[in-house]
Amino acid sequence: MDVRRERLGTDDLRVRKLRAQQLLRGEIGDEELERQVEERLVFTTLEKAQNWARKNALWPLGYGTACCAIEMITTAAGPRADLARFGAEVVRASPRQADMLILSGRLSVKWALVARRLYDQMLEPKWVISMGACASSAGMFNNYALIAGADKFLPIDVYVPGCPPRPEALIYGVLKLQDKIAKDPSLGWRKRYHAEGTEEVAESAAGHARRDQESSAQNAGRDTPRE
Amino acid sequence: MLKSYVPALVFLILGIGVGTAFTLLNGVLGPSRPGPVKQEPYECGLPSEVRQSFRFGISFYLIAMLFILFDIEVVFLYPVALQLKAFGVFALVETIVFVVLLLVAFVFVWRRGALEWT
Amino acid sequence: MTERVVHTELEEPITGTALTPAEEVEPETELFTVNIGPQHPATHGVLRLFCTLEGELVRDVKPIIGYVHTGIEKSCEDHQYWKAITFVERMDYLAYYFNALAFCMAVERLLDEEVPPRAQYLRVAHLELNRIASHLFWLGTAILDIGAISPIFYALRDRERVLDLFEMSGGQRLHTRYFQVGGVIEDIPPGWDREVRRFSKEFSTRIDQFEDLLDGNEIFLRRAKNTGVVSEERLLALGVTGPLLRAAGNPWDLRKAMPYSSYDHFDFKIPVGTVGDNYDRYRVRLAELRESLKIIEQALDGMPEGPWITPNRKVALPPRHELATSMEALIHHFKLVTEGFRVPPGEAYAPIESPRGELGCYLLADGSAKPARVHMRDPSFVNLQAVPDMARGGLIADLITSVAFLDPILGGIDR
Amino acid sequence: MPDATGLELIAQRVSEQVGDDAVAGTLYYREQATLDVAPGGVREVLGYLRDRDQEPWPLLMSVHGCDYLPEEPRLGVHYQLLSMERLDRLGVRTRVPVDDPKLASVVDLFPTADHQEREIFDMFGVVFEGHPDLRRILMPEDYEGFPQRRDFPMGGEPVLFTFNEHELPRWYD
Repeated sequence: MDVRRERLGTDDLRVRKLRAQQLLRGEIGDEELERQVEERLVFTTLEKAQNWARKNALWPLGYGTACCAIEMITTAAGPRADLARFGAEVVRASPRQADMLILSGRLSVKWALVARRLYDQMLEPKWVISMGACASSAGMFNNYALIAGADKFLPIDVYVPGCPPRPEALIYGVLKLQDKIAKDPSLGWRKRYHAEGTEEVAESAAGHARRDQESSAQNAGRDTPRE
Repeated sequence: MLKSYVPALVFLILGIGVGTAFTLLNGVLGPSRPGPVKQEPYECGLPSEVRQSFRFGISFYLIAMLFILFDIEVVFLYPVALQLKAFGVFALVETIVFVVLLLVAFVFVWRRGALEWT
Repeated sequence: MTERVVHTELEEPITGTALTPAEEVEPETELFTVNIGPQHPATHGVLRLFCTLEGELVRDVKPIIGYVHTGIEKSCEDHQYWKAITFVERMDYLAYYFNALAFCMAVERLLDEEVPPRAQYLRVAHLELNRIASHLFWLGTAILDIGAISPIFYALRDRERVLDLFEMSGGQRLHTRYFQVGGVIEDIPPGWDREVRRFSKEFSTRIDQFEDLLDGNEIFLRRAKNTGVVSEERLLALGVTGPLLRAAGNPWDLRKAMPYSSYDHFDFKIPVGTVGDNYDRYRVRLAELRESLKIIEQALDGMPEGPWITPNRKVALPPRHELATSMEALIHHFKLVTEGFRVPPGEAYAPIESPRGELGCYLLADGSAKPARVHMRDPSFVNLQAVPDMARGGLIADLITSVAFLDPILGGIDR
Repeated sequence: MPDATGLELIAQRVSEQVGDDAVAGTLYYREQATLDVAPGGVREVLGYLRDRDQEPWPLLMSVHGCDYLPEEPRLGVHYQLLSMERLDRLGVRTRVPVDDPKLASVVDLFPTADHQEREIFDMFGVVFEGHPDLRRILMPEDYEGFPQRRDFPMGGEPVLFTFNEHELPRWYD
């Protein structure tokens, strides 16, 4: 996959205003005309429009176990760093109405079943942000009581480091998730390094072989074909 | 004669159209991955033992009926309120009678204690 | 059918919670058991209330906890003393300074270490700021449970200012690890007390705004007044301490009763309620905000000069610049950093007054550099036993209000 | 804090009233008074201290469990008593062997001990007879073993670094 880097042709304002007048008066040639029209019109497909709508209306589940939940609430309802600017401030209490699960807090042995059940009962399409060191790995509590990392039983899309992460870090995580939802080409490296969300391991015995074949087949987005 | 009903017809069609669009669009666009757990009732993250054959208390039913009763009353007041100038004093008197009648019902219900909860 | 999941607990109802079957008790409606369960917006964390309801009336509540048990006390046994402070701070994650202080006081008592006066004043200032931040977060979420959404925005706005002060002195918003055994890690930056004075001047008007916002609201008064009333004797028998006990009329506050960390130098009053209902708990906490402001200002005015940590090099790290010159400082530094200080064997119990009640750290030392046992008497863990008394016989809405005004922190409960 | 002599007086009164074998010793360390009591007599001693003693201790603030691993009997249970009038605290300590960790529950004397005794049962395996509802409180109901005993392994996973990456299974599997 070769990566071409070229500017998007964004000349400054005056040039574009001049081009617009020429376009209307029909003074510019066909090649230039072609580029102007392409720049003006937004060509999109249904999938791009759908992803654009989904990424700007992420409804997080009102989920919070420990200290990261305090920072998440400060991010969602706080004055300074505010998820409302990115469309994610509608915190829904029931998984039926939420499509983003921010795993804010520790995943204890007793809690893992409940967390997995919440994830299963969320409606499609759904995404998971593992917020904080305790959710991503057991953090500093590497002992009998915690499950070391939510990706042992949940497919995770974005990991936010920190203990607890600052509100700005959580917002950056949400932005990264939005890029991922929009299948932003800049996230192509995830496919090259097989770093997409840890997919559901297929129940079949030949897990290993099947997983490699399955992970290369699916695209960078979330629609992993699970049986 | 039919022409004066066209706005109402358009309104009706649009309403039904938008309603069905939203319900069906969801099924078409959203990826659907049915799972066994997804069908079970959600009870705060735990397997729930909610039995369908559960007998609700009578007070729930009473409150629901009273609400519908007085809600419909408000629905009837609304068009009258909009066109009160056009209908003139006659409509005003008529609505006052209508409200008083329902007020009697309200006082009866209140005194019988149907509104208290325990 | 996939093979049986190990945790059978979740399939059948939990043993011991098998309540009298509906047939025996013949109320006019069937008893309905529901989980106001671990994932619920009104349980302030992962608390599960196993409720037996008769229509809207709560017949019995059984709090079930343990969903965020992180074995912090076991992890503390695996780390050196001053590394365990980081673990201890994450128990009650709204009052992290208090956890750190309880642990440090227990260690200092075993070491028989004397904390310099400036460190004590610094600790008091940070403790009271943390009490304000904790009460503000409670105010926001408790009133959110009753149904008013705007107070949480105002409360979090003021809480952000307090977190800025923590960030200025401790470097981080939460879990600042600012308290060290023997004092505090670093002196406060020069502009800190000016910032705190500016905050306290502004904040005293904010408290009046909160009161106007809530005391005139009929719905709030109706929901909070004489709901969740528990008598003072029952509270004392249940070991409840903190704002709940003071709301019932008993002025027991460890800062006044058994002063520690130079709290006796400050004069402040202890707000006490009369009836002991949810409204009194709200009034007591709001008055405590004002008292904390007074303490902070007195602490800043009377801040003595001098070392901010104990000069005893066996316990406290020597300042950096000394490492370049003196050999002893290098040896002390090396010994502390690699192996940590050894505490003579013994036991200590250091109780302090946290925003939720008496927070005591029981420490067992076996002479090595790692604590043999750290156990926290967490106020929410003990106060939670009062929930069945508050809720029995009331409506579900009153149960939710009572749990909200109890201010449980599940990190502290499950440790 | 009852000073050393006060503690001795308490111990003497308790041994007179409750019985000589009840008091196993007193400890006064860093101005904290602790009364050692034999496991069998805990309930009587606490009942006596609460009701019949001339200086009553009406409140039980907290119950702590701990594990003195090298020493026998291993499991220790501490009761922190508080008297608000005299602004005084007293610790009552008992030592219970691991093979039959039996203690009489004090829930009817002090209702606050309900959850705290359940936590000690959950974490150390000390069985409190007479407790209304002795179940695990923090760990899952069907968890085997008592995690906070000192011989229980710390658990958790080996932390992954570059030097031990190869011994561990392929983490990105």
